[in-house]
Amino acid sequence: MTAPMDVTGGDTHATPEAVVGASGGKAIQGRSLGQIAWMRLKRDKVALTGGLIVVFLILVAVFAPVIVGAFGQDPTQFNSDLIDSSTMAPKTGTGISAEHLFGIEPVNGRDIFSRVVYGARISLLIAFLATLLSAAIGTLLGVTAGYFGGVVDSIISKAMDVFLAFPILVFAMALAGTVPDSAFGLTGDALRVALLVFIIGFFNWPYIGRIVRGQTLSLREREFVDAARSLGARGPYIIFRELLPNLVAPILVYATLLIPTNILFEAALSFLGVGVRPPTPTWGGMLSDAVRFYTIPHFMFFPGMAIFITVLAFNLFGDGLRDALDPKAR
Amino acid sequence: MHRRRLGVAATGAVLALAVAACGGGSGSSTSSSGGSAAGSESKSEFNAALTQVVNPSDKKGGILKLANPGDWDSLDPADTYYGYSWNFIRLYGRSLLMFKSAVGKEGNQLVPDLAEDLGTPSDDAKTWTYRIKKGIKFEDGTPVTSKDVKYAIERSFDKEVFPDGYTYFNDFLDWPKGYKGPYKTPDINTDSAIETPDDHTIVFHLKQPLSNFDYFAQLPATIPVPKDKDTGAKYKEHVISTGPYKFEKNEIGKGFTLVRNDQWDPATDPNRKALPDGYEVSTNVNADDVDNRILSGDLDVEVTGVGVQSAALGRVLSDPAVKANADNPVSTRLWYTSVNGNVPPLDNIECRRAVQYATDKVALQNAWGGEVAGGQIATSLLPPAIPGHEDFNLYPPGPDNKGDLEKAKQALAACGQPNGFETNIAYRAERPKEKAAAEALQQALGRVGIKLTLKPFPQADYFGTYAGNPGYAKKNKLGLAMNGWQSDWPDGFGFLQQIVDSRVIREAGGSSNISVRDPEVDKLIDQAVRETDTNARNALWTAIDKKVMEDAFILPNVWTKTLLVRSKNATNIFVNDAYGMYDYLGMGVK
Amino acid sequence: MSFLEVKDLRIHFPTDDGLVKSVDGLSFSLERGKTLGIVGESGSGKSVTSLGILGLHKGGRARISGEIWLDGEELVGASQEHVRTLRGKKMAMIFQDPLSAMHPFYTVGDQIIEAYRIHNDVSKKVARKHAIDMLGRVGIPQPDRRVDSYPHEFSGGMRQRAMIAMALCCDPELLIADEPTTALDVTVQAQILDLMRDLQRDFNAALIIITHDLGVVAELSDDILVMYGGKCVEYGACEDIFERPEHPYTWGLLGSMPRLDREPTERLMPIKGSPPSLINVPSGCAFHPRCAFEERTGGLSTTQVPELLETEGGHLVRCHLPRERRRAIWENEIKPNLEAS
Amino acid sequence: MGTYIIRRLIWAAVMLTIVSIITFAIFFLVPRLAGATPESLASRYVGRTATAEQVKDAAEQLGFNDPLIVQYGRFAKGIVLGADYNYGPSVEHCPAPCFGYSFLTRLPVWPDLLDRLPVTMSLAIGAAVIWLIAGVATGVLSALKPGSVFDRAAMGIALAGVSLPIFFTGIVSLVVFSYGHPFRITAPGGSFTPFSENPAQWAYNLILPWITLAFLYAAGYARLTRAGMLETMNEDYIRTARAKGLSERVVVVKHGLRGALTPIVTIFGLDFGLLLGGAVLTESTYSLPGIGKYAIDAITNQDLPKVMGVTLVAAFFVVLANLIVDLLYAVVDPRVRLG
Repeated sequence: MTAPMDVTGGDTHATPEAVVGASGGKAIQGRSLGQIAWMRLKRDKVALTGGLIVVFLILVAVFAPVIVGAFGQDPTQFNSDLIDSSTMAPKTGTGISAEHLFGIEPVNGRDIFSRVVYGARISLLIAFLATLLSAAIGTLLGVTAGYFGGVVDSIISKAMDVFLAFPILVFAMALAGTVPDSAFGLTGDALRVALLVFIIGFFNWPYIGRIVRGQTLSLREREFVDAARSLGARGPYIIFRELLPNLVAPILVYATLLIPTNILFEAALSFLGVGVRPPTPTWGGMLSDAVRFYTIPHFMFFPGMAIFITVLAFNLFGDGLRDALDPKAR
Repeated sequence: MHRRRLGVAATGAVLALAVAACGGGSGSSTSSSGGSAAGSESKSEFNAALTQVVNPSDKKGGILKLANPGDWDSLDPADTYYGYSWNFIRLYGRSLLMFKSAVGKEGNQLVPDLAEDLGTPSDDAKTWTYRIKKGIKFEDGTPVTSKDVKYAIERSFDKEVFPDGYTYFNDFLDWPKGYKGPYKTPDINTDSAIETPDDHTIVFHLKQPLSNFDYFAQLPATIPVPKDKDTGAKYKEHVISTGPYKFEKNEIGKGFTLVRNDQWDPATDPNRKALPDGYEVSTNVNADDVDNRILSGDLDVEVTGVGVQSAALGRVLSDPAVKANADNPVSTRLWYTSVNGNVPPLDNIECRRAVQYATDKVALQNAWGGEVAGGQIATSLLPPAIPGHEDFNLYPPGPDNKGDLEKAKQALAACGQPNGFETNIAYRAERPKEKAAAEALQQALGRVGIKLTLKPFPQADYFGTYAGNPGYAKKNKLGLAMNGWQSDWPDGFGFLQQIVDSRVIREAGGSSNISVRDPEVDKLIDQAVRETDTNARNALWTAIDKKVMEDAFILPNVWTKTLLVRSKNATNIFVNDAYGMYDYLGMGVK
Repeated sequence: MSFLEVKDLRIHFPTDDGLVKSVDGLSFSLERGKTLGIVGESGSGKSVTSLGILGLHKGGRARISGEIWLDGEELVGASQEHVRTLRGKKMAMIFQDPLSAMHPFYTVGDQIIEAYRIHNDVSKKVARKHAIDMLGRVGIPQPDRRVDSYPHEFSGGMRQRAMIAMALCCDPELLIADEPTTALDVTVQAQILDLMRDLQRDFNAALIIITHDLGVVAELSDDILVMYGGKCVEYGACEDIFERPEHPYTWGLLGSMPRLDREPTERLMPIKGSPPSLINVPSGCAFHPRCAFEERTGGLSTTQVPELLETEGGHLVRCHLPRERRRAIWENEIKPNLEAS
Repeated sequence: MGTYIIRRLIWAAVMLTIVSIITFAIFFLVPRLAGATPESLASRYVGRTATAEQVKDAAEQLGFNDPLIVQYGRFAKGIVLGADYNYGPSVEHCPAPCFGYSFLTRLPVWPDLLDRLPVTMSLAIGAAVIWLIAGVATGVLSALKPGSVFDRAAMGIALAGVSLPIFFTGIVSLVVFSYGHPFRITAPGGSFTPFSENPAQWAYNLILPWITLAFLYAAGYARLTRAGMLETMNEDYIRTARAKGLSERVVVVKHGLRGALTPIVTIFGLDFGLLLGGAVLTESTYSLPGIGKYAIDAITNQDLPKVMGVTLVAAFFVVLANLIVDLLYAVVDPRVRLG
């Protein structure tokens, strides 16, 4: 399901030597890595499906107001009339109707569909930005460590060790829970998003950092870098012109695979009550509300499935991308 | 049997029933005490335990199983400040006076426990004397003397060691200057506050007249503590019992077990039946699981008495057979929203009134859990069960109870904010219902242009650092703050003093009153405290209630109602109004 | 019947791109105590053949047909399980790169002991002693100490000796050596070849040596089989192949073999082009696109697949060129160049 | 080897010190940034009802007026040497390692942590056994027949496994298998029976969290194992093993899996170390009184001593796991040299 079974990698038995050399040799000539990757990706139906879902979700997030507007339900609008005032459950059990596609929340009768749609915004926004931050810090420090080596490398590597030793979730919770409500000129959702992006991104950079460092170390020993160096190229030139272009593929792959992790991370923080502040809808926050109402299962079903599908889609796509860009990588 | 009980509880029952009816429950006094031989086989009905003893029995033996979804705040009598804990503490501790173990309103009655009788006040009500019964012993056989009671109150003075408790004794007794409790200032003579002329007499000296000191004398801090066994903050690990049960095993954070205390002499104690052979209490148990286990008969009592969780609500209410085994009492707890007059534009009374008018009480009630598990919509402060309560509504919320937007807009115009204003609402992050209530207010006030921003704060620091800290609240524009208060005992003083007296507000934070600042109210309180005539005193509490509502410093949300499910295995189940939950002293095992 | 008889062996692999005919109709036979050299470029099918004999394609995706008779037993149709019991015991294999062919995480001793104990019901102790013996026999100094070393702690030559010890530990009657010296230093190569010759004599086993290096087989082989594109193109006794080769491909191999006895100024005569695709096998003679004498067949080689025909006593050649012309080309055009010194 | 371990241990100690300094600084600074004063911090220790004077005394006594470095020094000293605490009637010595006293329960943190550790360990060990067996077995089987129906199904489930938030699966599992069912598969949390007391009850209480947690992790291990096996099964030494006449089972397990073990061991060590530091979400979902739940409670109550204790214990396990993984490397792969 995940990896396209390519001819050589998938064979458990001795493979005739000829196959690779003879059939593949000509085909590869004259194609850029991107073209090859795209060719491989096109063949990987599963990854493509994941990619399409990702695109769909991004569109949903971007056009959330339009989508929700079309159905006429504001995500924070109460519908107390639809709630049974003694059991707090929707009067019809779920409240699912043409107006409320996913039903309504117990207690206040808010429309679950529009909350799930709006939840995609927070979820994706934070996951993307946090990933970007991780990738930026990770690349910068990873390349620095890998390229300069020596003391620089050992300091950065040890820093990564320290970061990885932190119980991140505990720490993130503690930080997100104690930061005041206005800081750095930001308030409200903007501050919370910035804070979560910072926390998630900041604690995750060593994952990318390690990979970039490793790749840099091996690239540094390669001939073309030696060639550039022997031609008198300086550090920055080598880093930006020789190393970074070759690091794009692994960074892209691991950044893509970090996104679902970050989505789960954000969901967990929201679930634990330290995410973006209510009433702004988040999937994790909805789940945490829904826990108290487990006897009204549609309430937890929709946000739960939203998280699941989103994370799965990113994982599928990221896996496909990895296989396409670097079939040998695990 | 039922009839006799009902006769005794008659006065209380009327009020309790009225309350139940308000909540929309099908409360009914018609008990089918028909032909069935064993009383315990009588047909159960919804709300039956509000007015009668369900499954009455005198059978001894069995173990009662209780669970607490959270941690017990403390088992130390000096350091526990939860109603359920005061209900439960009577099993292992005897205070000077106690609330009677009886159904409904009768449970509000103070009866002597350690003391031979209620307190004897001096003429100016500044000195109160109690005589202590002879023959009462600690679990190790040592006789209890007045000195043990005095020591217990002295140690409760030290708030660094016992931070969770109340400060009534600290505030009202005439302590010598510089006194810091027996640990830090062991040599200071405290006779100016408490005298023990002999082993069986204890005399309290107050700084000011106090007409209802007997309520102080029922506080757990008067439960005697033997000085040589006191381990300070660690005493909660093994409290020395004076009641019918003592600790066998106590693992803080997990639970404890009580077994019979053979040094307890029933002859000295007309109040306790002591039916079970022991109690098994587990703490930190998943709340939903507690509900399910009570419903399945696996567990007897959810000890905190907060009622079933939202998830089980539907199950209990929709199944008539289950509902017939449930009770829906109103407690003396008010959930409310503090409206901080220090935060502009709420310094203008018209703006505060606009908040009152614009509130959607139905949405609020839903947020707190609805008309059964949430509460009864409150229009004033004093809960119906507390003397002095009067039905009045200064801000009629329209015919559908969803707010009077016209009046709200008029008030806004009068305030000079015709288009509304922006402010923040604080709530405790860990409390989903406070969050829901804050969201409901946000929605409701938004209709008239009052824009609220939600500000969750950790509950541990809610009063000390954030919402309850006047400086912080003002600086961060916490115009509204979710709050709640349960009466320490069922009278106006116990309910109102801590939440409307502006003199309890501390600039360092920590007080429950975070919005009411009205010198007139303070004056009325002083008057009420001195008033020895009960009716006149209650009238004063009513006046205070009205004044605060006029000031619109408090937006009452609901008076809490809880949906309690009776244990399948327990006998003598009834709700004691003093605690607003099942009385743990009476309960036995089938 | 010979000890080993391979008849019309075909090993084909279906792939996404088409059917790969790695071995396509190969036949040969071998007696105990004799050595067969199989020579060819990468991808000619020689390694596939050896793995096929050992039955290592069974259970995979390979389609195998034909017959392999070992000591009177047919292996192609035999059960996988039965062939497994013969592997290591009756027939054993020495692989090209002993570093990758030995498990890096187990000691050399353990790997020999494991091989021995599958086929011999002996205690670990006995097996260990045997392993030390074997290591000693293949010329590893201090075998009782080295038995506990890991492969990466050995030098290349020592590793190959250990590999040989592992292959020989169960006294196999058929030994297949797949490029046994390719990964080794030249000086070590000779030692290993000597060792194998000696051991073959001691064990009286049938030996198949697979190599791309004619020099290796020249020293050891009784018979030589030249493979190209999955087919045998020439087969004969060692001296036939070296003295009277008749296939243009064999000529090419001989021409591209560096020899010490040649003038340093003289150039090698490499074969042009690269090995054929086994999926889209060139029509006619698979070698024709690379053959310098292709036009001399009058276009036959581009259209018809040549038969493998006997030219004289046991010497088989697969070529469209008439025999006389082949002899003439060898004598007049090739041989003088090779022996120009 | 000996010097290597000593060097690593020293580094581990340094790392823990750094972690503790950062943690302490953050928890020292963040509340102050949020507007807390020494008094408001002290008020947590003395309760809401204390007078201003009492609060001030407490702040002084607890040293909240001291600079950060002094406070940290006191904390660090407590861990190394122990500290004295005033219980009221008596001053008691809190022996090293003393992480201070919770202001909420007024009990020392260290015994609490020791008390919670068996829960987290039981959870982690049980789940690890399940996920290792299930994940590795699935990965191996998938790798043997790549592209087969089994492989595709297994990898699909595996990907679903890593994509499901545990707080969602946890609740669903409780609703489906536990809450209010007559035959509950497990006690839905809050209850933990030590293994030594009653192994059957121990397992019964933990089976659902084990499976949920294992499902999450097994997925990753299946994918990891599959990838590793695909690679090793193409190695020359696998061909050698087959050529020796080894049965396929021995070839796969003894030679193939053994060769693919290194990354599994690495990841396992780190996962397990992280898990011992508190399976925060799992424990909170199932109300298991382990380190993770303790952490959440501590943070909820802003109980700094507890937070410090939890963070350090968690970091300790990660550091320890790192060290063990590196030592294991040498055991798993004899080519690796420590130094």
